[in-house]
Amino acid sequence: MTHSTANPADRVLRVGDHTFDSRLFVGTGKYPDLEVMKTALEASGTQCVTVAVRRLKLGVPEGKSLLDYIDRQRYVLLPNTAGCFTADDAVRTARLGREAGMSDLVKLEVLGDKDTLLPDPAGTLEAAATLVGEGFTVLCYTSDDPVVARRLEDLGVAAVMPAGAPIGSGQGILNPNNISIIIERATVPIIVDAGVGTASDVAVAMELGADGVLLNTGIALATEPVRMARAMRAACEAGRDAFLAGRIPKRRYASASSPTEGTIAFAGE
Amino acid sequence: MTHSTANPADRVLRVGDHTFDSRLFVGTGKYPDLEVMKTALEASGTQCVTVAVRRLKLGVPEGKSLLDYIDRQRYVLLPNTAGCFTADDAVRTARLGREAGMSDLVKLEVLGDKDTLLPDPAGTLEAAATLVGEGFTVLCYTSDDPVVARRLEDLGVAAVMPAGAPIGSGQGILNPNNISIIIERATVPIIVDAGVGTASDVAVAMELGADGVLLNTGIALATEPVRMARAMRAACEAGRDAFLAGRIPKRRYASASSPTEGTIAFAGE
Amino acid sequence: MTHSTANPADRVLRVGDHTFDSRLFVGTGKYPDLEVMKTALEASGTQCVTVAVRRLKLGVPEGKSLLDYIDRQRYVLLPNTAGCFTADDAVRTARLGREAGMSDLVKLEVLGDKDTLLPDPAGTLEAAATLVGEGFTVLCYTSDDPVVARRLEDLGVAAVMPAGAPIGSGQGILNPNNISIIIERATVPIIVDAGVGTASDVAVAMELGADGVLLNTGIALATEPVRMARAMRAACEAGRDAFLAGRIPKRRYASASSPTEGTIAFAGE
Amino acid sequence: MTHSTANPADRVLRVGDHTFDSRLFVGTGKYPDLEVMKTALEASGTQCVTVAVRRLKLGVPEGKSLLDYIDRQRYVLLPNTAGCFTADDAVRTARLGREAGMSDLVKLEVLGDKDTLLPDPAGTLEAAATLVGEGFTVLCYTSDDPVVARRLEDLGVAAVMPAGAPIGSGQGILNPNNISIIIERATVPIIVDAGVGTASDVAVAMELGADGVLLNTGIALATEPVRMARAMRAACEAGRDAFLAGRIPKRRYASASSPTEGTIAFAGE
Amino acid sequence: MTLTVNGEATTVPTPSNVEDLLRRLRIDARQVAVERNRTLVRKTDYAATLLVAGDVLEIVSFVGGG
Amino acid sequence: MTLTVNGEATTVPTPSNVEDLLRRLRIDARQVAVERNRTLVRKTDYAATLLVAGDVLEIVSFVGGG
Amino acid sequence: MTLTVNGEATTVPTPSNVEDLLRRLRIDARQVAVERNRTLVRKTDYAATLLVAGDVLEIVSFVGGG
Amino acid sequence: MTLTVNGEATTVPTPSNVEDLLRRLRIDARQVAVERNRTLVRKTDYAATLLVAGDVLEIVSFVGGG
Repeated sequence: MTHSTANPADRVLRVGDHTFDSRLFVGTGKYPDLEVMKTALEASGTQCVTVAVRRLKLGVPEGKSLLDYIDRQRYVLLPNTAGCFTADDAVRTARLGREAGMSDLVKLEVLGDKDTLLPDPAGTLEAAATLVGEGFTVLCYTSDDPVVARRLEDLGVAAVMPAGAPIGSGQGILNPNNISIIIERATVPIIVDAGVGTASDVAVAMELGADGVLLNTGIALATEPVRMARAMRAACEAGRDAFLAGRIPKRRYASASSPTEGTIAFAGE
Repeated sequence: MTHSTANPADRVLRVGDHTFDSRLFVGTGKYPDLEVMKTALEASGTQCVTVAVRRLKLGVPEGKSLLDYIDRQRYVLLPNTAGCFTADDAVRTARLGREAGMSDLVKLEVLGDKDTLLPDPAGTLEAAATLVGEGFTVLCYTSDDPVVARRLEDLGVAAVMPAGAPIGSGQGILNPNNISIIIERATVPIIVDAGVGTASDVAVAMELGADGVLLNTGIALATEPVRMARAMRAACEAGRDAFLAGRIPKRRYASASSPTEGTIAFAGE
Repeated sequence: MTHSTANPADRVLRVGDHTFDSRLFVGTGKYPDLEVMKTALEASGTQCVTVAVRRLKLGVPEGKSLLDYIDRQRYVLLPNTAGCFTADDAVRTARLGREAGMSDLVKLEVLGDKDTLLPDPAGTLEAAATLVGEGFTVLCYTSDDPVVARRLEDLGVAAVMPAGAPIGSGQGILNPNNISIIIERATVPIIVDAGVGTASDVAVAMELGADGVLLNTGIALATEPVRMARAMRAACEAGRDAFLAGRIPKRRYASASSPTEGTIAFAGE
Repeated sequence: MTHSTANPADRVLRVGDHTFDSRLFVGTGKYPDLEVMKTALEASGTQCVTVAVRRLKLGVPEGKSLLDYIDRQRYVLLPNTAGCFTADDAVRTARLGREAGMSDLVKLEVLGDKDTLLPDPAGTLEAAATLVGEGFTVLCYTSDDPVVARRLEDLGVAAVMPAGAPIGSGQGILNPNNISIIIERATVPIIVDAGVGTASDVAVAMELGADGVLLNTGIALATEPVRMARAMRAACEAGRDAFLAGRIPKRRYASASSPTEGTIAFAGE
Repeated sequence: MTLTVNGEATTVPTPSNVEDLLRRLRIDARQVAVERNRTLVRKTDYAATLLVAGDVLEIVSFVGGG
Repeated sequence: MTLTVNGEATTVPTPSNVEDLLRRLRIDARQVAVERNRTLVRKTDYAATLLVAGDVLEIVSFVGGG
Repeated sequence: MTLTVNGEATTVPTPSNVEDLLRRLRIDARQVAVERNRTLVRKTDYAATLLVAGDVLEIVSFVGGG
Repeated sequence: MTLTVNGEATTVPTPSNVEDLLRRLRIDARQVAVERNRTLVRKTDYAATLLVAGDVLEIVSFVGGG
């Protein structure tokens, strides 16, 4: 049995013109080395990997570079604007990323400050408007604020990516109420981005009805990144399936799983 | 890639003389029909299924019975003592189950009352002592009380099965602190039993370090039991892998996943 | 012993030019009737009450109005801009409120949509800048986003009022991590506004270090509003005292409160 | 306004033949010194204090002792059996406590092990039966297991005291579902004992409907014990009042507290 | 002349100022605030503020709110 | 003679053993277990276990449970 | 004769009763309780309770606890 | 002439275009992107884009990020 036949009824995820069978988006930062990253990406089953845009180091003889470890037949590149704190910087970085990657996808981040790395709403909205206007397929990192999420959808982003918790914090989904409000009102895919610490965090996000999850540190800095990548893949499939399967309601008291009738005659009966 | 090669480093789970590759234990009650149950059990990947012991209905022409839907080459039978409220009733039921199933395994339940279906500690300890003495391999349902768990281990049970929440309640792991204290001090496998509502509950239990999870209602009463069975399987593997992989610590503030140096010159620089 | 002498070491709360002994801010909407409101306000101990600005009903003989039930020697009026969805509407409403109440205080709300009543960050920032420029003492309702909170402080608001949960939802503090990040970085008072359902929610907010709590529905729609008002008052004092008193750290295992030595000789010793 | 008139409708708490206006029970261990303890007990408003029974140190000239700091006109003594790990040891200790204190009250603890200090159910039940038979008014420490709670009630204890979390752990109420099931089915007062770390924990316990809370370490080891004692008192009153006042239900979305009609004409209207 | 007051067409004599309008509507000026054509009218300017046909007036007071 | 089988009065010829009872009730012995007067009867003892008037028999099999 | 008092060997004259023992140890009887060989001695029985060589006594009082 | 490339002063012959610059710096043009004075230079425009003294160039590539 393979997983593709195990999930016969699920539809592919569409983001702009791209379609994905895997709903996991994985970053390429912070791995012990690029070989581990390559194996972890494979284990994760992802079809889309984020990359950062940074100055080439001049005068340094070029060794192997990141892209030598990323099979572009297998993975779609998703350049990010990480490290940008203004709309203008993010737009410039996005343009460079598109030119370098020959891809229209961009993970837009306009950050508010260095302590929280949470997005700046005003800058994010401004940059999103510009990039949508320039034809980018914008996957937009944002807080878990349902109002900002809606504004971004109105601007035409291809996917809204609310933070579950601060980047790299590993705290999981801090405010499931907000995330599920965003999902319930969404007109584009919602991909939970940032904050995932372990597999159950991914499952929880998908069970809320998220269309996908993006993560990086949770895999890259785990003691065993490859095993954790496998865990994240399975958790993403588990959470998606559980969402589609329709879970039982919660009850405060018990409900027997074995028949309550037909027991043998008990002492005293 | 198959899941068995994807988990090369995990060891099998030993419970008494039995070994299991799958760490999911699945009940056979409450499915829409026995065909759905059969398919769901396959999808779950389980190798051990619980069954209840009940009076045969006399004078009713025998149609197909439960065991016609359970391939005993594939699944080990785990008769339970569900519905018993005294040690004596549970012991008698366990003996009948062993004789009917020709298996030394028993899931011991001595319940305290019908509202909570939570175990009666005194009755459970008494019945466990008797059954261990009679050579049963006792998998013992109990509350999440670490003291009772230890007493059961001292009596020689093969596995301790603390409740995450009341049977059938779907509330998940209500007290992770207690469950992890039980796990940290355990000398036998700890299998979280009861309370699982959805896939992430299974992942959470396994991430706490549980050796396995037993569930029934969460699959059987889901809108799509077969899909939920698949979800539970994946969640169990995800949680186990995440536990073994060593998750990142939680932080309150952010930690960048992309390099903080090497950005292009920003406005104002 | 009275409560005022019981808190000798606490400082008064300063918001703009105003000082308050009570850290509870209470709304005047939704009470069964104005007599109940009056008694509840007294029981709450508040010194500052919010009021809404609405069209006078023309042609209706004036009976007793809201202000007939509010002793302005005892309570500072805090007109709000509830119901406004643009910066311009909020600014106009704030100006009307100032003129009607002869108070420079305004609770600024610029809402994003009618389902969530969560604030619109862009509109809120715009209106805050305008009103600060016009000399208002702005207490600004906002989401729990630490970045927006900081932007508002930079604009010169007198207090930031992050939502614990959607207005009237009674869910308490959904994201304590965000609220405490806001508090840790604050340069003005942080007053948790919206979402409070019961007394412990107030205590939790104050224990996080909030400078105050604003609530309305939790009191007004309780079965017994006056008793709930008393509860909120006590919870506010309790949470504030607990914050100042320095709580014990959390431990996973136990630590005896009675001496572990000096017990009598036990059986077997 | 005093608190006694502020809570006109509340009834006194009856435990055996004793009645209490205050629902807080406070331990006397671990304070920086006995003067601080004395002041903290006063600030807490408690009318019942727990004490431990320990060997007198022989040959040491007697200085001031614990009882010199406890006004027995004001406080009822509640001797405990802390440190006992068998029913027999607890019974002997209880008898000594009664003789020393000339009080029929006993806080029964029969502990399971030194790491968790959680109660041993079998030993607790055995000792409770004996002490009830000897005429003690037994306030019985137990886990949060609803089945054991019911067994203790059946034996005739005067109050059941479930642990919110391990003694001294400061984790609060780890399993509110269990505590509220115990409360809903109770025929005697339920006093949450152990685990309280800060004021909101007390409020939460009372809001669940507990009849009282017993705590020690949360006050004694706070940075400022006297202030924390005041906080605990206020939180107990707050939680009790909130429970009686009937809180609003939780909603996922918002509900306006200001009128949604009657706003001024907005831009675009 | 006809004005819009709180969304409703209202006829008043010409000339009228804000003070006249309030008196005509039997409104106690102390507890209200008035806006004319989206601009606040200070209480001290009521008498001096002449109304013009087509003016849009908002007259507000405080009601319970949170 | 009359026995109680699974809570119901049941008449069987005298003498009868457990094997006879199961055959009479058309029960496939392989999938059941039998208890007589609260004591288990091993499958190997069915033929040797003579029933006595007033015996209380429980005949059980597996059903779905969790 | 030698007794064990609170775990320590203690020599007292023969005969001694519990009251004698407390006086000898300069213990105020009002705030303590006494157990002899795992059985409580009521305060009213102190004088009547003669000690025997080898007796194990526990003399306790209250200390801070939770 | 002197340019600023990735924040560092860099001297190149006059005239030079972007293609010349990359070749001189031994940079494989396929994996980079170039910005001149805060405006992107498309790969197809490298040869046609003449550099001017004082130009600020950014030459970037992809690195690991999340």
